[in-house]
Formats: sequence, C-alpha cells, structure tokens
Amino acid sequence: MIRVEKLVKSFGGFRAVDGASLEIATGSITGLIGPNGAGKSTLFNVIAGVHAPTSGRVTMDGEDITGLAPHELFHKGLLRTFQIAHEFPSLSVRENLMMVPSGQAGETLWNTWFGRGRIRDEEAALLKKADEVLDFLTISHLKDEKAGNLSGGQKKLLELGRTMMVEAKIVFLDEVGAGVNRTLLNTIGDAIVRLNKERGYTFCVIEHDMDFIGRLCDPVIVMAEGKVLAEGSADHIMENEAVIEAYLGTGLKNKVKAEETAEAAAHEDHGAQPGLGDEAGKGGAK
Amino acid sequence: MDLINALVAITNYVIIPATAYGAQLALGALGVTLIYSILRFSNFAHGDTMAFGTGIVILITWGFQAMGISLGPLPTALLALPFGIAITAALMLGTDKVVYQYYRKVRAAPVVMVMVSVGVMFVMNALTRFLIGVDQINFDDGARFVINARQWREMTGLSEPLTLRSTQVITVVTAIITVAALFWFLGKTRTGKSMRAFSDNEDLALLSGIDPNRVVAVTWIITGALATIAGTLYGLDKSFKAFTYFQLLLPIFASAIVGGIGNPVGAIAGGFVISFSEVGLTYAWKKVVTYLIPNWQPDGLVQLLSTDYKYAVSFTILILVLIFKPTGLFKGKIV
Amino acid sequence: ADVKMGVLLGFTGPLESLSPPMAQGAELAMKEVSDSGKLLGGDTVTPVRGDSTCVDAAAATAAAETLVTSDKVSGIMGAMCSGATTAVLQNVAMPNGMVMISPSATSPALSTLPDDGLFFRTAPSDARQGEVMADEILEKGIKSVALTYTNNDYGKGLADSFEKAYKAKGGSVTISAAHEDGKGDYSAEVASLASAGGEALVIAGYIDQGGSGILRGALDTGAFETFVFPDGMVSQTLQDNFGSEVNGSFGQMPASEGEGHDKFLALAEAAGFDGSSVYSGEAYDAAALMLLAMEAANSTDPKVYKDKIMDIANGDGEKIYPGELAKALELIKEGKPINYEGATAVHLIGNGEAAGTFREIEFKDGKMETVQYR
Amino acid sequence: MSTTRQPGESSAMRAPLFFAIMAVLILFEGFTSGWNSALGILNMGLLSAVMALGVNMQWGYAGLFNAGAMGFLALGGLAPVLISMPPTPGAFKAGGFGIMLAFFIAIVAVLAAIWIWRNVTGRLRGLAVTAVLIAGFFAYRWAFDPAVEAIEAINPSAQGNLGGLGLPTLISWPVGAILAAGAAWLVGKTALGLRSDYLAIATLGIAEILVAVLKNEQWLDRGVLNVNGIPRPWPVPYEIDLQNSAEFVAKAQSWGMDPQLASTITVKLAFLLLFVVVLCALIWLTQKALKSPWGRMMRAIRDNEISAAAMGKNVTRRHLQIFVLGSAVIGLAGAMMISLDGQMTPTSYNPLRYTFLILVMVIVGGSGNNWGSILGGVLIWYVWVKAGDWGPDIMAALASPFPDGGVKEHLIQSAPHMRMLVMGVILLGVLRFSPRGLLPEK
Amino acid sequence: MSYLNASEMTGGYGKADILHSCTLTVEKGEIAVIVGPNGAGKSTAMKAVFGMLALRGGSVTLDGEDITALSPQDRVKKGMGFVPQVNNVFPTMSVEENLEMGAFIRNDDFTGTMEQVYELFPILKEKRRQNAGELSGGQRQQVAVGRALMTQPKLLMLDEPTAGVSPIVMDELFDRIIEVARTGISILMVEQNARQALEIADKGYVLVQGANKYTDTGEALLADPEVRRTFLGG
Ligand SMILES: Nc1ncnc2c1ncn2[C@@H]1O[C@H](COP(=O)(O)OP(=O)(O)OP(=O)(O)O)[C@@H](O)[C@H]1O
Ligand SMILES: Nc1ncnc2c1ncn2[C@@H]1O[C@H](COP(=O)(O)OP(=O)(O)OP(=O)(O)O)[C@@H](O)[C@H]1O
Ligand SMILES: CC(C)C[C@H](N)C(=O)O
Ligand SMILES: [Mg+2]
Ligand SMILES: [Mg+2]
Repeated sequence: MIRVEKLVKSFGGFRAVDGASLEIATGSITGLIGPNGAGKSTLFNVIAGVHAPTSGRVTMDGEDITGLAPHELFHKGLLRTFQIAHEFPSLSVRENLMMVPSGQAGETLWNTWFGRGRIRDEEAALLKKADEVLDFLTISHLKDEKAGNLSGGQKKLLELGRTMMVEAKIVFLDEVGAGVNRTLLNTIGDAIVRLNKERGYTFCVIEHDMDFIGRLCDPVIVMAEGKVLAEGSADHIMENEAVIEAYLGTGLKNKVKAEETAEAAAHEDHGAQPGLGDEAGKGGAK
Repeated sequence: MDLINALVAITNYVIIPATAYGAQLALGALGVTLIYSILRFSNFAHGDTMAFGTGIVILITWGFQAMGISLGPLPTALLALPFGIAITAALMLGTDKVVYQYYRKVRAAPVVMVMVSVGVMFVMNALTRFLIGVDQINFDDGARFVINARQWREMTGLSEPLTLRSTQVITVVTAIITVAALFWFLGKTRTGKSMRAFSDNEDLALLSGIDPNRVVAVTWIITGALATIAGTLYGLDKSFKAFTYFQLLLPIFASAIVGGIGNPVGAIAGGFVISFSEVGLTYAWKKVVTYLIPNWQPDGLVQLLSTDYKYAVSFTILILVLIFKPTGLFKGKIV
Repeated sequence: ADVKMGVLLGFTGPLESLSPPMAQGAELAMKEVSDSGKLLGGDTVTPVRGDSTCVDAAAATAAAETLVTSDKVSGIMGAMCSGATTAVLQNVAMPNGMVMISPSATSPALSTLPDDGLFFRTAPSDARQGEVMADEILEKGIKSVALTYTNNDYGKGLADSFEKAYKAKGGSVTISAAHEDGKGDYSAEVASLASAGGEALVIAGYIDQGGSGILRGALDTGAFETFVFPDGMVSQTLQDNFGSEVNGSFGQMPASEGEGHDKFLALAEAAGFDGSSVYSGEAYDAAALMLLAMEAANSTDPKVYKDKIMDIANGDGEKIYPGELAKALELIKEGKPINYEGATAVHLIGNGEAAGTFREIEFKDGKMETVQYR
Repeated sequence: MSTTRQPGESSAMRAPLFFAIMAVLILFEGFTSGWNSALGILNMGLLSAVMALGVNMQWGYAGLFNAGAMGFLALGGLAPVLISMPPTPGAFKAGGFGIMLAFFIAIVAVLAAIWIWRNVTGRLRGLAVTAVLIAGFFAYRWAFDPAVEAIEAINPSAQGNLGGLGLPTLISWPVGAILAAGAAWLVGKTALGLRSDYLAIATLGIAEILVAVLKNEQWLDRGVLNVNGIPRPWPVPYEIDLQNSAEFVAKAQSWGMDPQLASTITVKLAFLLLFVVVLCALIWLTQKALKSPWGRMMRAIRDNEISAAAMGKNVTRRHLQIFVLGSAVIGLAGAMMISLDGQMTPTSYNPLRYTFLILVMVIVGGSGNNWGSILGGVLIWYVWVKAGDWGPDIMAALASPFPDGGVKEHLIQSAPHMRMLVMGVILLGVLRFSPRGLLPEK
Repeated sequence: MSYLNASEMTGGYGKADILHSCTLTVEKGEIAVIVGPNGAGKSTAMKAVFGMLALRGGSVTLDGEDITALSPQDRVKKGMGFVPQVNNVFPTMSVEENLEMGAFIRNDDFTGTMEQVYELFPILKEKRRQNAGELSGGQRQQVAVGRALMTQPKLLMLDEPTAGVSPIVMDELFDRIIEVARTGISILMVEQNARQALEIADKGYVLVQGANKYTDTGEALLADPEVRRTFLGG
C-alpha cells in the first residue's frame, strides 16, 4: 500500500532519515520501532506531507504521493496522529471529533447561509457518530469539556478518536502508548485490531512499548540512524542481536533483588500475550 | 574620473549617516528583542519608553546646565544619562508591578500582552507629553563636529564635503560599549544566564529556583537603560520630539525582525540592514556618476527609487526577508 | 449673555507644537472683547477649545460637531490644517450654517471650494506664496534650486505652485522630493537632495517637523549653504536652533509690517506667549473678525453675521489694530465703518481669503531680519 | 500559538447588559450634548464596528494577526473617489492609455518572472528573474511617467487626477470591499505563510506601503492634495437641500423642531440607517457562518494549524479565504467612511488610529465574538471622542491642588493629551478585569 | 514521621476539585511510584506537592517542617527537585549550562556535583557543549534528571520520566534512579510504564479520580491481580 523508496530527509547537514526504504502492506499493522532519534517521527512527517523529503519517493497504491500536502493526503485516506497530542484546545471534546470529516456541507460559506437544512441533518449524524466514538474510548463524560483541559493520556485517546471519525485507508500512529495507562492501552490495542479487522484499516504504529508491539504488529520494522536496521515478525525482531544492542537492551543491572521477580513476570507476560498478538497478527496479515 | 570625490560623496551621504542611524535603531531593536525573548511579547510601548527616558535626561541636563556643570567637548546629556536610566528603570519596574505582573500570573496569551503594551503605550505617550511637552528640543551642547565641511575642504582641497559629527561618533562608540556589555552580561554572568534560562523555559526556571520576579526586574531595568540610551543618542544626533519616537517604533520593529527577533546579534544586524537600505536604495547616484564618468551628464537623478517610497523600501526588505528567511537573518526564536 | 467661540486646532498630533501660540492668539482677542464689555451690550466671550488633531478628518469632524451642537459656539476659529479644515467645513460648518475662519489653512483648493459664504481665512493661499518665493529667489540671482516639501496638502500644494512659478520665470528645479513628517531619519532625503544639487535648497516643511531634520542634515553634511524658508519654517525656533548656521538664507511668511504687527507682538508678550510664532497673529485676527462682525450684524447667529465679515475686513473706515477692539466695537455701534487691519494687515479677497502680504526675512549674524514686505 | 483561554465568566445577561449601557451612554450624550453629537458618535461608532468586525474575522476566528487594517481601510476609501467622483475631462485621453499600458507591462513582467522562477532551474534562475523584473520596471516607467505627467498637468489645483466614473456612491461600497479583497489576496498569497507575529509586522509594513501609494500617486487620487466633495450615498440628503425645501421646513416646524437642526439630524439618521443595514447584514452572515461547521473548522485551524491540516483541512486556503473576507469588510468600512466624510485625505491614515484603535476595539469587545466587536467598536469610539472632552476637566481637577503658576499652567496646557491617557487606562482596565473582552467568545 | 508527608490534599484548577484527600508519603532513600489511569490526577498531585496548585485542604511537610504555604522556588531551596513530564530542559542552552541552572540556588562550589552527574550519565559529559534542544528524547530526559540532581535535592520528583524513551534508555534511567536513591535521596515518581516502575519501587500508590485507591509496596501491588488487571494492563 505504502512504499517508501530511498527516502532522505536532512535538517541542515544532519540526515534524520538517511535512505530508508520500506513497505507497508495493505491490511497489515506494521510496527515501527527504533532508538530515540532514529528518524521514525521524521519519516512519518515526510510521508504525511509535513516535511518535503530531501530526496526519495513515497507511493501509495502505486500512486506517487511524495510531497503532497497533509490535507490532500487526508483526502486520499491517509491519516496520522501526533507523538505530542495536537488537540484543538478551545474546542470541546465532541467538536474535536465532529470537525474531522471532510467535505461537510457546512464548511462552505454559502451553505452556512443558504443551506441550513442540509447542515442540520449532517450535524445530527456527526453528533451521533462522535458520541459513539467517545463511548468507545471511555471518555464520554468529558464530551463538553474543552479539549485543552484534558490530561495527557486523555488527549492521546482523543487523537485516536479522530481517526475513527472517517473511513481511513491507512492510519499512522505516532506513539499512541506514551503516557497512556497500560490498561487503557490494551483497550486502544483492541480498538486498533478491531478497526483493522472490521473496517480494513491499515496501520503503521510507532511505539516503544514492546508488549504492545508484540501483541499487535506484524511485521515490525526497526530503524536506527535514519536507516532500516531490520524487519520481520515481532518475535524474530526481539531476538535480533543488533536490535537488542541498539534498542531493547538487556534489562536492569541495578535491581538485583528485583531481577528474579522481573524475570518471572516477563515469562508470565510472554506466556500470556503472544497468543493475543498472534491472533491480531494473523487477522491483519491475511 | 574622480574616484576620490565619488568615494567621499558616498561616505558623507550614505555610510556615515546610515551607520549612526543604524546604531540607534540597533539599540532600540535590542530593547524590543530582549522583551520579546524574555517576557515573550512585542512591546509596542518601547518607542514611548525611549521618549520618556530621553525626556528625563533632558530635564536633568537642563538642571546640570543651570548649575554650570558640563563635560567640556562632550554633551552634558552623557552625564545626565545614568540618572535618566535610573528613573526610567524605576518607571519600568513600577509599570511592571502595576500592569504586566498580573498578566504573567494568569499566563495571558502573548497577544493579550501586546494589547496591554499598547495600553501602556497610550499612557506613556501622555506621560511624556505631560513631562516635557510636545516641542522639538535640542539638548546637544558639546562640540558639534569632529570634522566639518569647511575644515575638510581646507584640509583636503576636495570639492566634496565630508563631515563627521561628534554625536555620530558618540552614538557608535556608546552603541558598541553597550552591546558588548550586554553580551557579556547575558552570556557570562549568573543573572544573565538565569535570564536566558527564563526565556528558554519559564516553568523549568521556576523549578530550578530562579526567581522570576528578579529576572523580570532585571529585564525591565536593562530595557529601560537601553531605551534611554537609544533615545538619548538619537535625540542628541537629531533632536528630541515626542511624536518622532512613536514613529521610530516601526523601523525598530523592522530591524528586530529582519535580524531575527529574540536574537541580540540579529537586532544589531537588522538595525544596519534597515538603515543602509533606507539610505542606500534611495540614493541618487547622479553626483557619483558625474564624478566617475565626467563626460556624461545624466538628465535624471540616477535614482533607483524616489525617497517617497523610502519606508516602503525598508518594509519591502522586511517582507522579502520574512518570506525567504522567515526566522530573520540570524535565527530568532518564536514563542 | 455669554458668547462661546470654538478654537479648533491640532492640539495633538504632528503639529501639536504650533497650536498653543495660535490658540493663545485667538483667545487674546476674545479676552480683549470680553473685557471691554462692549460686545452686543456687554456680552462676554468664552473660548472653547477643540482638538482637530490636524490629520484625522473623523476626529476633527467629531470635535467640531461637539463644539457646534453641545457647546453651542457661535463661530469657529479654525481649523488648522487644510485637510481637517475641508472636512469640518463640509461636514459640520455647512450643514449647521456655522462660520469658520481659519488662521492657517493655506491650500489653494480651499479658494474654489463651495462654502455657502461661511468660510474665510486670514492666511493667504499657497498659490500666492509660491509666486512670492519664486520672485524672491530669482531676484537674488539664484537660477537653480533643490526643493523638498512636507508630504501633505500644504507642502505639496506650495511646492507645486512654487515650482510652476519658478519655472515660468526661468528658474530650474533640480529635484522636488517629498519628506514625511515626524519620522526619524532624513539621511536618505538629504542625500538625494545633495546629489541633485542646486544653488539653494527650498524647504517647504514645518520647522518642528521634518523640515528641521532636513535642514539639520543638509547643514551637517555640508550639502547646501543657502536655504529658502516658507511660512512653515520661519519662526523663533528656526533662529534659536540654527541661528548663525543659516546666515545668508532667506524666506518669507504671510505677515505684514508695521503698526498692527508690532502691537500684536507687544500684546502677546504681555500675555506671555510668542506672538511671532506662525499664524498666531492670523488666529488673533480670525477671532477678532468674527466678534466684530457679530457686533456689526447685531447678532451672534452665524447665518446673519457671516455677511458682515467682508465689510469689517475691507471696510472703508478707521483702521483697527490689535488692542483696539474696544474702540472698533464702539465705532461699529455708532454705525461707522471700520477697516480691520489687525495683526496681519487683513485684507480679504475673492471668496474671503487673505490677499497675502508677505514678510521677507533674511538671516544675518544669526538673526532673522526683516528685509521687506511684498 | 497556543492561546490558553481562561474559563469564561460569561453569563447570558452580559451582552444585553453591556449593550444597554452603551445605549444609555448614547442617550445620555443625546440629552446632554445634543442629538447631533450623539448620532455623530454613533455613526462613526458603527463604522468602527464594521472595521472591528473585519479585524475580528481575521484575528478572532482564524488567529491571523493582521496589523494592517489601516492599509485596507485606505484602499477601500479609494473606491468612492474612483466610482462616484465626476471624471476629469480630458484626463483619460491624456494619460489613461499610458497608464493602462504601464500596468499591462507590469503584469506581463511579473507573470514572466513567475514563469521563469517556476520553470527554469539552476544558477541562471535568479539572474533571469532579476533581468526580467528590471527590464519590466524600466518599460513600465517608460509608459507610466509621461502618462502621469500628462494627467497631473490638468487643472492641478482642483483635479490633476483621472477622476471617477460619476456613478452613485453606494456602488462604491462593494467596490471598496473588492479593492481591499484584491489587495488582500495578493498580500495573502505572499505573506500568509508567515507565523503570527511576523504576519503582524509584515501587514503593518504593507499597510504603510498602501498608504504611501495613496499619498504619492497623484494621478489616482490627488495624493496628499486630497479629494473633496465626494457625493453622498443614495438616500442621504444634503442639509442645505432640506433647509431649502419648503416641505421639509414645514414638517420640521410642525414637530416643533428648528429646521436646521432637523436637517442635520435627518442626514445623520439616514447614514445611521445605511450603516445599520450593512451591519445587520454582516452580523447575520457572520453569525450564521460562525455557528456552523465552517466556524468550527476555523476555530480548529486557529487552535492548531498542523493538526487541522492533518485532519484534511486546507489551512492555507482557509487562511486566504478569511484574510480576504476580513479585509473586504475592512475595505467596505473604508469606503463607507469616505462617503461619510465626503473627502479622501490619505495623510489622515495613521496606524495609531486605524490599526491599533481597531485592535483595541476587537480585544475590548471580546475577540472571536461578533457582538463583542460591535460593542467594542461603538464603546471605544465613544470613549475616544469623549476623552478629548473629558481631558481638560480631569486635568483641571488634577491641577487644582497646585498653586497658580508654571506647573499648573503646564498641566492645563497638556490637557489634550489626556485622550491618550484615558484610552490607555480604559484599555488596561478592561484587559485587567476582563481579559477576554467584555463579551468573551462563548 | 515520613520524610515527605503530603496528607489529605484536596484541590484543583477551577471550581471542581481534582484531588480528593490524596495522601502521599516518601521515606528517606525510598522510591515511591504513583500509577493510575489517565486523568486520575497524578500530575496534579505532583504539582500540588510542589506548590504549583492552590490547595483547599491538606498539608505538605518535608522533613517534619510544614511547607504548605511555600512557593515553588522556596521549596527548591528546601531541597525538593522536580522533573516535569514535558519541556524539562532549556533547549537553547548547552547541557552544561542546563546543569548550571540546576545549581542556581546554590552558592557553594558545585563542580563536584556536576562531576557526579557526569559520572551518572556519561553521555552528558560527551555532549556538554551541545544545546539540549539538539539531543534525542532519551538524552534529554537524562539532562532533565541531571538538572534536578544539581540542586542536591533531598527529594526528587519525576513525572513520567520514561514516556517516549526506548526500552534501552528506560532501563538505563531506572538504573540511574536506583543509584540515586541509594545515595539517600527520596524519589517520588509518576509512571505509566507501571510494571517496570513498580519493580524498582519500595512503595506504590494507585490513584483513581484524585484519591488513593491502593497503597502498598511495589511488589505487593504487582502481585495483586485486581491491580494488575485494572491498572497495569494485565
Ligand atoms: N526540525 C528539526 N531540526 C533539526 N533536527 C531535527 C529536527 N527534527 C528532528 N531532528 C533530528 O532528527 C533526528 C530524528 O528525529 P525523530 O524525531 O525522527 O526521531 P524518532 O525516531 O521519532 O525518536 P523518538 O523515539 O525519540 O521519537 C533526531 O536526532 C533529531 O534531533
Ligand atoms: N490546566 C487544567 N485546567 C483544568 N483541568 C485540568 C488541567 N489540567 C488537568 N486537568 C484535569 O484534571 C484531571 C487530572 O489531570 P492530570 O493531568 O493530573 O492527570 P494524570 O493523572 O496526570 O493523567 P495522565 O496520566 O493522562 O497524564 C483531568 O481530568 C484533566 O482534565
Ligand atoms: C499650520 C500650517 C502650517 C498649516 C498649513 N498651512 C496647511 O494648510 O495645512
Ligand atoms: Mg518520535
Ligand atoms: Mg500526567
């Protein structure tokens, strides 16, 4: 679906993305991981049209979308969320969702004056949809709150909620998990899986929480220093020496006392979760 | 071909005046930039602050003159300057207490601060006029020239005059000293560093135990000083008139922004860019051309643009810089 | 009864410093009449000041509106600048049938503007000053000048009329460059003027505005040595600030010689202001004219007394000078014609504007000296 | 820019209350200083409200800090000159063709430069563009200068310009809006990419340039020589005509009114009527637009441009749209103002009065709120006018404790400057006690 | 009495309270971790402890001294250090200047402390001349913690120090935090990487809707299936 070819993006002399090539298959939930500063967000920003690439090409379903503006990409069904939540602070939570769908009749000035009836019908439908999304995200009690007053995690949810307001083809999620409560993250994970299965969204997910990646994503792409370091299934990646050295690490050195417990816990986790992850992975990859 | 006379003409009519004017703009722009980077708003009251400070300096100068105190060949105003700075700084601090402090506390949006400064501008505007009236005042009492046209002609025998006013020299020298002192202060001293920290990240500065009130106070004191110095130099070089100082606000802002607002080096560069473009682009090259090509008598003025559009020139430059180098010549910071 | 008179001048804004002596001039005349107790059998006169800001037509209109409708003035001494004057005339004076006598609006356009017989000015049109100045310069043998003017209707109008007259008479203008008032720096203008060259520099500006900046710059860079100063420049400030630096330079201002002028200066000095300041005398005359016309019409109604103004100014009777308003009132009451001369040898022509006697001055030994009148 | 908006202290009664206060002030003015004065203030206040509405559309809806209101206002004011003044006989023949040719050359040169910029690459690009522009400039001057000279030579003391079309003044209002919109479109195309503070300074500069053009292009609008006697818009009569109409005089007397007073008031009421109609139309349009997905979208864009773009909103186009629309409204106000004044005086445009004062109106009224702009427009104008009157009184009171002499004299002489002081204090007071304006947005 | 004792804190931003009688205590050299759902009021509680929020009820004592009425700066002087969740460095100042700013309130010679910080975070020594704004997310977090350490705090408060950092850096950070705690400094931190955090915690708080829901040792909380399911994501 999305093909990135030899993409380079430099800031001044510094190459944040340095000739990365990768592919995101239709219907997959592709994970994108890598050390801080590897160039993941920059890659996202280039694909999503925020930055123009220094060189290289991005195609979507064979069509060249390099350098298209964000709003044009939106209309092609490419949506993204931000690593640092970008809510509309003075709009209510509900309005934050209702503003998303494009081509609303009421966005044309002419209609706001002479097409009130049509706007009313559309708004009613939007309202219903927005409330459904809010219910789904468990924040419907906040629907009339100004989005600026939400807590960090709540904003993240709202960010995700916006992608659910339209029929997207592919959604780029930049660290949905950072700062989100793990229980809630599971819910989000479920939502992603459901959107992927039921609505056929393709996802590309940046995340540092390996549990989350392991549960959801197949394949996983690892970036480091602006290049693709490795690619493969989550399990496969987690055993990759280079990836462990650059990214995963080998756990705590200091907490000798906790070591055993941690190990025990880790075993438990691995026991409990790959199943879920596998399911999701299979569901997505078919 | 008469290269020397051509050079003298350019020096006399372009380089010297533009340098002095540029230094004055630069000092003004420094004040604007400082407020912008540390207190995070565009201070529209700066022009009137300059007027107020200069007004005080003039009053004190008169006092000194009445007492018969003078600085010899240097203008008495230089002696009055420290007192003027002290009073202006006190006024700045008072204004902050009465006005700005509240908005910092409620974390008002920058544009609210801008509007507040417009309010302060109105008040200062009135205050200055209550203080010293609306008339044009000349308070430069030192030796007027380092070299005047007659001396120059006698000295060199050239037909083109060249003059260097003492106020021009004083302006440039004072500007250099002030800028150097400011840089040393911001870059090397503890207080200076804490001001930079505050401008970088106000909340974190608070968490590091930096006293915001102190930073703000020091900022206002420095701004008051810069405004008074800039205003006094300007007044010495030209003359004082309250209304002119309000008008000065535009080129000062242009300087700060062309240079990159929030960046002190930029403010200085911006001042010179604006002054040289104003004087240089509208310069009529007729005389220089006739010196260089003696046999050609141009019927026009050989002028790129008439002085009617002088201000358009500096603003066009401003806009071009903004479009092609949006952060200014030196990377400024934007909040 | 109490007669209220509007004094509408640019107290704030770019000409704020010219206004006070003008207002004081007008108020001096009002006080004189009031103190005499002879106006309409003992009426007093109270001046009401209004701020025309000089540049803001809307504010000037509002101020005049207030004068007329809420202060109920019987006449307006003003406005100051030609632009504001036109606005007030058209928007307030004509609709309300209010008499306006401007002491200083000199734009040639005001000569032909329809005014229902309500508008007069004690200052001459700049069309006239242009001629006078051209003659003066040519008589000094100066054949080419550089010209700079303040960029408003006054400066531009004067510059145009001068340029036309001067060229017609054989002079040449090397450059005619505008300068904006109240701006900071005039290096660019001075540089252009210097480059264009010329035997003298004509500065059609305001002394406490850009005109001063241009003069300073031109002197300091040694660009010109001889300057020509029209009305906006000739003043005490010019002498105080530039004095001996402009020796040999010359100029002219609407003013007249002799008795009236001297008397006014003395009166002004006694009242504590500078009567030689531009248009201060004109302001005195403007106020006096209106008050005397009221007496002549035996009414404070502008629609009635407006017709008497020309008679007072150009009458065929005893000459009246500043300080003699009481006498004038008596004479009028007795039914005798008077010829109001005032501080500026008032003689109204055409549509009701000063014919324009000009005082020609020259700087000698740092002093402004009157050379002649024309 | 993130604008933290404090929780609103708005209650339903706020707006009616403030409008009532405003009405009382105007009525008070009417009873104490006469209806002429009250209506005069109200009229100009409503005009200011239109200006404020335009600025509010840009700043309040979309967060575009346009500090160039003065420029668009001045440009709008050009419309009555071009539309409703009588044509200058012979002027078009003398120079009209030359001027049109000059503009044609300019447009061709600019288009050529743009074409080269887009289609040529490499080092030659800058050089070629510069060359084309310089050549274009000289060609332009070649056609332009003689034409201008010819036009300005025609009866310079009264005309010297192209003159107008001699059409009804009312037509010039929409034309003023279109002129301003056209300029705004050009400005927006180049400057809207800038961030907020820079946009402010850029527009501040552009406004100065626009006014400089109006001041210096004598062939167009007589420049600083001003255009006088611009005809009034359609239903507004002239006082003199009314006073000379026996019918009107009889009617006025039957109401027990002085015919002269009646005539001036009739004229003001006629203007008032026109302004109210325009204002009502604008309010209807803007309120409908704001309270719809369009308004929601604009607020979203104002809150966070990047995110709005990612949500499929074409931020650049919307910015341009609102910038052009807002400027059009300011231009409309400019044309209305000139028809009210009856003259066009380019020197009277100064930023303090026409940019900052308008901003003060918007902020004091409550940015983002249309009703706030109207309230701010009328209220601030009222204060601005009255401060001139109050000044001497306040000063006299302040100076009374001083002994007679220098200081007292000086203070009393300074009274006119009280206007600034009062203005400043009011602005500071409102910002202090109601930082989001008197009528906060929602 | 505990070293830090914030008891019964009640308060919020506007009319409605966010915190309801929330109590947090930390002993000397102890690591206390706050976990809880989004919007529970964890950051708010941190701000309250640091004096950045007006409390309507409750008190805060440090080392037995009541500091409820002190301003944040004064609390810094009393030995509290705070690393906010975001915007926790001075971006246009170099790493070294960032650390210097941390020592702003100290009048003694702080080179020793700086050496200690460099020892703790060797990468910072390498990058000491670089502007903090040019560092990667994980390095910035180290600068942020280092800056707080420069005040020589007796209590270090960290709001989600590991949000957005890679696993390897997270481990490194936790390692450092343990080391810091071993030097006798008390640590109070909010974490969403709750399991890892509770593993190193001496004490854990689960905050729900501004109130204490569970308080226990880290181990015990990790072992509680109810807590695991509801708050730690299974
Ligand atoms: N606007 C910019 N100017 C200069 N350098 C930048 C800019 N944006 C990013 N960088 C640099 O590019 C590199 C890649 O940044 P990016 O944000 O893509 O990393 P990332 O992989 O998303 O990391 P993280 O996991 O911390 O989010 C970093 O070293 C960063 O400092
Ligand atoms: N500045 C504010 N003004 C008003 N309400 C706020 C503000 N900041 C936070 N809140 C509200 O307070 C509640 C608690 O917020 P807080 O930031 O303390 O949550 P948190 O526990 O830190 O959540 P997270 O894990 O998502 O960061 C939330 O419901 C939020 O909406
Ligand atoms: C005060 C004067 C110098 C005004 C000038 N004569 C004018 O008409 O505008
Ligand atoms: Mg990232
Ligand atoms: Mg939080």
